[in-house]
Amino acid sequence: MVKVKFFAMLKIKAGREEANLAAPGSISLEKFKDILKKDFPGIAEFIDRKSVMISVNQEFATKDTMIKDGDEVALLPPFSGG
Amino acid sequence: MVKVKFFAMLKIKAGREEANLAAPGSISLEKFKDILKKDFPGIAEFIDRKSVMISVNQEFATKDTMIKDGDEVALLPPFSGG
Amino acid sequence: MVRIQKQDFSVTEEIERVKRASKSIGGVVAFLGTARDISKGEEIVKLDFEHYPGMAEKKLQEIRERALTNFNIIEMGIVHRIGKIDSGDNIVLIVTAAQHRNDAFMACEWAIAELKRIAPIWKKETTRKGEVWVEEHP
Amino acid sequence: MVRIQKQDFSVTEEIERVKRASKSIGGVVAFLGTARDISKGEEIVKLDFEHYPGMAEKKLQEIRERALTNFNIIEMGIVHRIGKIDSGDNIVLIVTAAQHRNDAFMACEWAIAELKRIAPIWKKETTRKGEVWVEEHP
Repeated sequence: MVKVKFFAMLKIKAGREEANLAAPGSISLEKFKDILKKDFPGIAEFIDRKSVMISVNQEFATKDTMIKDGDEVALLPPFSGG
Repeated sequence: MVKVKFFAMLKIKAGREEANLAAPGSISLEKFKDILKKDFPGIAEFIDRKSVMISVNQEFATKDTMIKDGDEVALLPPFSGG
Repeated sequence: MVRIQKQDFSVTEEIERVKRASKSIGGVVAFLGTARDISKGEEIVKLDFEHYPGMAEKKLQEIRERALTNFNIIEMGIVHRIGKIDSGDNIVLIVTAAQHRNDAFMACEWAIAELKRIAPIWKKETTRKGEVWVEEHP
Repeated sequence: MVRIQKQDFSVTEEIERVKRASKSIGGVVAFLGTARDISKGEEIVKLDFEHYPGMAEKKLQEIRERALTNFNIIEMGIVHRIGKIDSGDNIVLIVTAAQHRNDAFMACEWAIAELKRIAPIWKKETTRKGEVWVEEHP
């Protein structure tokens, strides 16, 4: 299972803080986004936004990042700390 | 009389904090410096230094500043506050 | 030297903590972010900050380490508050200490900009019109 | 908002004093100058600061007024200590407050440079070799 975390505005839009998704082996970030969009249609448009970042195991993911069983993925809307 | 104040290193070199000098009417800064150098030969070389500033009534003097009876003149060695 | 916490902090104490690093410190620069009462013309009733526990602390630590590597500073401390914050209250503090002031100024300015860029922390503003998650650093 | 005094000051209290000027303050920058233990390779036993009473306060006030005119800041406070100061202790504090941090940083950097340039304040360093009036800003 892959743990998915939602923060701030996306937590409200998704209606939840966390979800556990089955990941078929090791998959690309793009493929994982497709699964997310299907499972959470309410936030599909946000997942595609450039301003929404994705972290894998608490590091910013790039398009080369692979996601596998046991990973922690988070959807990060634009930051507004400081 | 013109009150002359000495600070920091110049206070040590002059051996005093203050002096009262008779000023003949209204005189230029240059003329006043000449009087000072004569009255305080121990600090004559400092009075000519560009790094030593002179204030008249607590404002920086320029070569156009005139000094007259009742003024407060100070010899200011390079600042080192902050 | 890097913390995220609900409770307020004392600027004096945070500066003392940083100063303890060395007696060669001659210049300390502190940036303190505070809650303004107005945002885009709307009166702010309160702010709420949320963070990604673990990752946010890690990113602040990363900012401190990169600052110590890239600037001629002796120490850096960062504290960011989360939870409810009233108008006028402290939000974030960055303290940099160096032998010479220019290095402390440069590192402090860089660090607060970098914090806004990479730290997973979010601000919710409550005005009379309702609540909104701020998106000022897209 | 501008003081010269023998006793130490509290950074927190000075920042609070400046923050009281307005609830629109979003960024506060503080520069704190502290007494280093080493100067040009010599261990410093103590520092002694002397000022020109009246003129020094006037020049600090002038710096504050020019900063309020020339930078987009809301308030500025300056405190400079005089008399004996031990290694590690506070010497000077400049606090600037603005709606936005960049203005606060710029005004603070300018103010400490200007203070060193125009405020009639002198530092005497005591090392094991003796006492010397410092001439670092000729």
